[in-house]
Amino acid sequence: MESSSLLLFFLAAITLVGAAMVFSSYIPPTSTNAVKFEPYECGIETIGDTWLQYTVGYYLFAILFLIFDVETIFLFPWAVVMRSAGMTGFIEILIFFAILGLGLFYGWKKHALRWE
Amino acid sequence: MGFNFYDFTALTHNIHVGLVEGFSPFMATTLEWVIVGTAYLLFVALFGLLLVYAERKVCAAFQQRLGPMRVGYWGLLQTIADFIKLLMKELIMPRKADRFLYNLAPFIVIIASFLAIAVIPFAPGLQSLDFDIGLFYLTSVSSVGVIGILLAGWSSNNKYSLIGAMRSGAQILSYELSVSLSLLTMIVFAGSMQFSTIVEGQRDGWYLFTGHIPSLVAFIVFLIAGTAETNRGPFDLAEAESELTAGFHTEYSGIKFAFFFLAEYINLFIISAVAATVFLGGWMPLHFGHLEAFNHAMDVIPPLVWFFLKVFGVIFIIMWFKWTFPRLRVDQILTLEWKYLLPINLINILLMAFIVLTKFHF
Amino acid sequence: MKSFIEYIVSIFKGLWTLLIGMKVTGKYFFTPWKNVTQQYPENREKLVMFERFRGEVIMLHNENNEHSCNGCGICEINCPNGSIEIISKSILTADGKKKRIIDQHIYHLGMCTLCNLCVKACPSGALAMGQNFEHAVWDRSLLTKVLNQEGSTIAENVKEE
Amino acid sequence: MLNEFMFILIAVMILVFSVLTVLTRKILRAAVYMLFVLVSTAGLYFMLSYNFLAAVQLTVYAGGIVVLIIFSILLTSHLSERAVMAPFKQSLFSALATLAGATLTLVTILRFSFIPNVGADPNFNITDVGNALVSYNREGYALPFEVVSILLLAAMIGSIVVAKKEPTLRDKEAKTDK
Amino acid sequence: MGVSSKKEFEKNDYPIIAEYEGGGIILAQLDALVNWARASSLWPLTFGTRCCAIEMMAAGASRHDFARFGAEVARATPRQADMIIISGSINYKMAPVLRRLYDQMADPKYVIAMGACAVSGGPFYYNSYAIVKGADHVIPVDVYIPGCPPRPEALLYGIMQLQKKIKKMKNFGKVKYQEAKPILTGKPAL
Amino acid sequence: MSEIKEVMFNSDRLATDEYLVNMGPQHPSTHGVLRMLVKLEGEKVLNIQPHIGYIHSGIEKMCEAISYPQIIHLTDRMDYLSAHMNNEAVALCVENALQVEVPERVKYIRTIMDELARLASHQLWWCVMGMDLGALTTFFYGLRDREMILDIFEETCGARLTVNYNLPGGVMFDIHPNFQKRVKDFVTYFRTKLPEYDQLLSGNVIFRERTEGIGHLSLADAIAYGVTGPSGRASGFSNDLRKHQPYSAYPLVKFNEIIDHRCDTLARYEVRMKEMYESLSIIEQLIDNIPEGDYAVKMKSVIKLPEGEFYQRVETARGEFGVYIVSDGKKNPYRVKFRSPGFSNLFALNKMAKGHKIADLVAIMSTLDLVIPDIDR
Amino acid sequence: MIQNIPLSYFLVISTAMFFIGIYGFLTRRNLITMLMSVELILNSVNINFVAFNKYLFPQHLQGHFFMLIVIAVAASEAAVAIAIIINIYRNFKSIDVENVDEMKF
Ligand code: SF4
Ligand code: SF4
Ligand code: SF4
Repeated sequence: MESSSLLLFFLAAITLVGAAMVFSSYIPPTSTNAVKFEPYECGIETIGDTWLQYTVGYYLFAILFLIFDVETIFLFPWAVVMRSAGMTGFIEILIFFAILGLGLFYGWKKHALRWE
Repeated sequence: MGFNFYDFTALTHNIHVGLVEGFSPFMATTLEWVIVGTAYLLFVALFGLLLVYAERKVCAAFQQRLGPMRVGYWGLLQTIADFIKLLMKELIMPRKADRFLYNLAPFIVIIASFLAIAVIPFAPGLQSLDFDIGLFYLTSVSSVGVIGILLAGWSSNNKYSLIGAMRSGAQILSYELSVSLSLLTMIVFAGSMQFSTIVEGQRDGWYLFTGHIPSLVAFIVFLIAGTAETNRGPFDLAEAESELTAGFHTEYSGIKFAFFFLAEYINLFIISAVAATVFLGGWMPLHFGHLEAFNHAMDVIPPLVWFFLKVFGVIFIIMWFKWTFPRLRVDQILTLEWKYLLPINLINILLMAFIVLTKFHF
Repeated sequence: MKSFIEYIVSIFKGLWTLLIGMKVTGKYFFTPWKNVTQQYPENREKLVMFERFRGEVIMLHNENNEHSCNGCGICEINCPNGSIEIISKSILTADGKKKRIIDQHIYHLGMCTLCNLCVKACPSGALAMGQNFEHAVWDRSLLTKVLNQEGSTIAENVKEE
Repeated sequence: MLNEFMFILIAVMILVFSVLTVLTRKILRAAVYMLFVLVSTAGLYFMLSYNFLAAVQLTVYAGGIVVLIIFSILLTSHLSERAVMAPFKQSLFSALATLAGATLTLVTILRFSFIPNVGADPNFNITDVGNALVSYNREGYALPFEVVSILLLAAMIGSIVVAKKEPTLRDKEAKTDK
Repeated sequence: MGVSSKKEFEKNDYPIIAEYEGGGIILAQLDALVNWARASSLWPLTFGTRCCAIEMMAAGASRHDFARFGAEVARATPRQADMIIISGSINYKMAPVLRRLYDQMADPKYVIAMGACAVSGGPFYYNSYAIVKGADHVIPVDVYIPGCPPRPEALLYGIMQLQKKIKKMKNFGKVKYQEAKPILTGKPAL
Repeated sequence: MSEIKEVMFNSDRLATDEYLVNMGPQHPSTHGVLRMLVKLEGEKVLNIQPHIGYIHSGIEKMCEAISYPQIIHLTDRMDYLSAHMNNEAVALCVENALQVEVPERVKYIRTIMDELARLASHQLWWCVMGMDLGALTTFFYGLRDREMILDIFEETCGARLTVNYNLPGGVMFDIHPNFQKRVKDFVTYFRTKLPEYDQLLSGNVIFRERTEGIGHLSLADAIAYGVTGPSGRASGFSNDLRKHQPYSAYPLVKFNEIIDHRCDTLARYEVRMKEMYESLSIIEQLIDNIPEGDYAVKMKSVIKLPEGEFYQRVETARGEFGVYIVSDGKKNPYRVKFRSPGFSNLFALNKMAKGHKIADLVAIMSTLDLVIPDIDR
Repeated sequence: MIQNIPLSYFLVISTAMFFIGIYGFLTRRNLITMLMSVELILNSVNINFVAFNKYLFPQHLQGHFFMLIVIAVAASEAAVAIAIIINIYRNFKSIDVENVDEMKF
């Protein structure tokens, strides 16, 4: 019963974290003062908003990742049967990679792989 | 109930049968859950503590120091003291933080590592889940962990955290590709994703040795990508102390911080365990084709010991990386992945497929 | 093509330099007996300070509990940050003369920068640098010390002020 | 017993969190609720012992799409920012419309009795999936496999083109006169 | 020659914090456990201002290695640090920053004043217009380590004094851990 | 609050994607309490405003109230890594003013001590540089070797860091009998360790990637900002006072002034690494022929400088350090001004780091080798 | 198939999810949340595919592959959509549909 075992690990993790967090939020000493819950920034008040519209550079990698991730889900079943599939499998993957490699190459040439 | 240190199948089976016979089905399942859950919890907690201790000792040895010495014999109780202290430390909740997400983040990180650890085969019979898609399952559940990091960074309302979270988000995402692609190379070679089959397949020699150059390349790539995936140095720029103080967990204190810390070490264990299983034969003793005497001599060492020896070997190498190299810059990290590791990986898979095709392997 | 070859070469060169770095750290890892750590509280018995080490200012007393400070106050003047205060008192000597001698030689260890200027300046050589460094306390007031021990007197041969 | 329990748990989680996803005003929370929905769906697949699909669901949805969405939320929205909801009238109208649609569909579904194919319940494993993927006979999916690669290529090039676009004229204006 | 003073190594054993009164033996045991844990794992905040910071680094380096006390996990953020070693002078511009850092630390938190500057202003005691005359004017200090700079061993000794102090603290029972008030003793400020 | 306003006015505007981050006062990379207000766009540094004053202690003002030997105890605490050179500058200035000629032995001792202090400082710089770049082990190797120098200092001077060894007219004690042996041991030991430093860090591909071409400071800029010391020499600015205006025993030794024209972070790194070799060779040239003689000339117990203005500069590990004393003939100076190298070097940071990433800012800052109390006395 | 759980349960879940997604799509004003609603809709479709496959044609793999293709499409759609959304955000500093009306040029 594999799926129920998964629930088990789920529960184990939640118990561990939850119990420790509940324990830790009631037992240890606490104190408050005016600045304790302000954001920490090297001992100086933060200037301006703590929210940054952070560089766009990162999300392009997330997009590329997503696409390659989808690629891997097709590769996994392929990889398992590569031994038995023989030449067919090889040629298919060659085409698959060629097409995707094209995309990677395009991104490379377009400097999409360069973080700025 | 026979206890056999070389094969736990009988033991686990006996426990299962005993429970099923002795109790109603529901009770039996519950009891089994409690037993297995407790075992894993204990294992994770103790092994995490042990790893932290080992890391501190190993780094001390690299740096010609002694490391923790005064808490317990040779500092053995050091991490336990750390744990109790962290448990007894105040939890700070930044005022403007998003409470729900802020508290949720450690859960996600820990759950991801817990789900991943479920498929690791420790020894024959000591594996709770043996999916036919073992490796794929492992990469997929561990990919959820990054969400915890992103949430932690965003919800704590701190500039450093946000920068750190974005960095490590992009980094973990990118290197996940290399992890799965290098594992794919080995799946092509092994013809299976099931951990038990992979381990069995290495009875006559570990894949690292039998798989020619592609498996060596895959091993190196896996080590690099695995190091990056666990956010460890030289890829630790999410928590780059010299720039971002503590990165995404800057605002976390006490036990919540400890969970990020623990998750890092569980992930380290998982990565090393996978490397040990896929490339170094898991619990399979070192065998060479036809050297019967040698193989028998190797069989004397129990599989569990083999497994942990290999895991510690890989962990040691990863620690060695951390304590030797300078940190990479964020754009260099992404360049390394997208311009070096990814193309190498793709070509490597083709090479491996070709080798499998031509039966050019050992 | 050329850039492609460079690309390949750069991979191997990079890996090689990384290996060299790992060799250095590895060398130290596998020679743990060369560790340089001195375990402080454990090695306390054997711990030897260099003889010129400056740990604190002390006043030298001989076996008769006599010191040679005549209370001239030169050390107080020479101290750059006022760590020394001389409190003197008048006594009547045996021959009926009034004489000012040292009552308390107060020394603030918490402020002293261990610069050695007072020791160097003292005309009668009453002060010296002690080698104790274990001064940590819970309460700052304990760091203010009186250097002349209780009941100590001025040694005979010290020249008068 | 365990089965029912787990199924109900997962069903409740899916429904509750999908409702929360569309109702919450905090955008990042919506993404997190959606993550829960998707993970529960993966749990559903696990229950059906379609492990591969469950793992795919986790990899692509939870590990990929949600992360991407979170990334874009991090880029575009503020921590304390609240999503603007449609005016009440419009929400009411949409709610009624969806309710009507849902009722219609549910009635149709519940009135139809499916006869499950109980006899044959072979357990697929990944090898079968793989074999079907590489074979090009009638039961094979080699062609979709290659077509997917073209789809992915198109998506990749498309997003690179869009993302790498130079800042527009308006953007530059905004930079200078603000 | 060895360490000149013949003084007991175990000095400072005067009661500042009241002995455990009342409460069950279990609480006392728990207290001992928690105190042991806290004392054995003192993670410092990376904070150093002046020359003493260099000696603090030396204390962390291979020769002296305060990792032996479990104190090598220097945390850059006050949320995760247990103690703050004030190594160097604090001036009037820095004092609010120090206070803010201290305030932002999670309880329980400890402070070591390292070096003459942090104890009393040290070399800048007499004539300087800028330096706070002792860090305990800003935040409560647990252990004072004089010296300019104190040897790394002296810092280790100070850490041991702090450990001893922690082991005397009371956490359970009626009295909860309370933030210490600044004690101003010794030479008064100018 | 007022600070925020000031920033709002100073930075032309706060657009959505430009933001300000404080680095410091308490920040691991600033090696002290420097505060930098960094304006970033994404990870790109747009502007850096160093805010000093967090360690200001009024040393110059304090000097007006104390006597000359006591000043030395304060200069110890400015640039504590080159404490010995700082002290020597004051001592030389006073000696010049009084026209006292110190014995040869003193000159030799001072020069050897100078070079040892320079080595210790460069070692510390090296390990901190490695640590800033994330190679944590360098920190321990550097400090391990530095302990040997500190032992030498402690044996002879009595203290490890703030040695307070120079006095007007000489040094405080004669060298310890073990001194020469220890120094020679150290030189041979360190000559074997330096190549290891190179293998560990300098050759590393990650390190080179992170430093090459980063933080360019042209010769003109270096001169305009007054960037001296190794940082200036890496921009091709020949400014080694040991060559140009030799003092103590420097006229007697042969050594090269290391100049590099690449102007980037790697150049600054390599100049310092090569300077360590030069320092070793200087020490080797001097250590065997320390002449016999007094270790100090007898000075009056109260030193009074003649009326007038006196200036003396020396080369510390960070660059040119100058002491300017105005005396009105009393036992205290009328005014003292220090020209510290760190101050000028710091303000070139903005020029160098603009346009780079935050991580590069850290690297650039560590190659400048800043000691904050030196910047902000 | 799961014992004691009829197919219609799955269909009820997926229908509910589908219409929740529709509702979200209609009422949300924020492009990203609209995208999320679309993902919900696609996900509900997947559930149907899988459940039908399991209950009605357990010996075939059509459901599997339909789901895989849907996922691939969903991912590609999400990738391009996010790219467009961020581009819009960069140009308009807002991702509300109302404000995007002026996307004339
Ligand atoms: S210690 Fe020396 S200088 Fe000081 S008062 Fe006594 S005799 Fe005078
Ligand atoms: S050593 Fe220096 S600071 Fe200490 S008391 Fe003597 S003169 Fe004053
Ligand atoms: S006490 Fe002395 S060594 Fe320590 S910081 Fe102050 S001046 Fe420097």
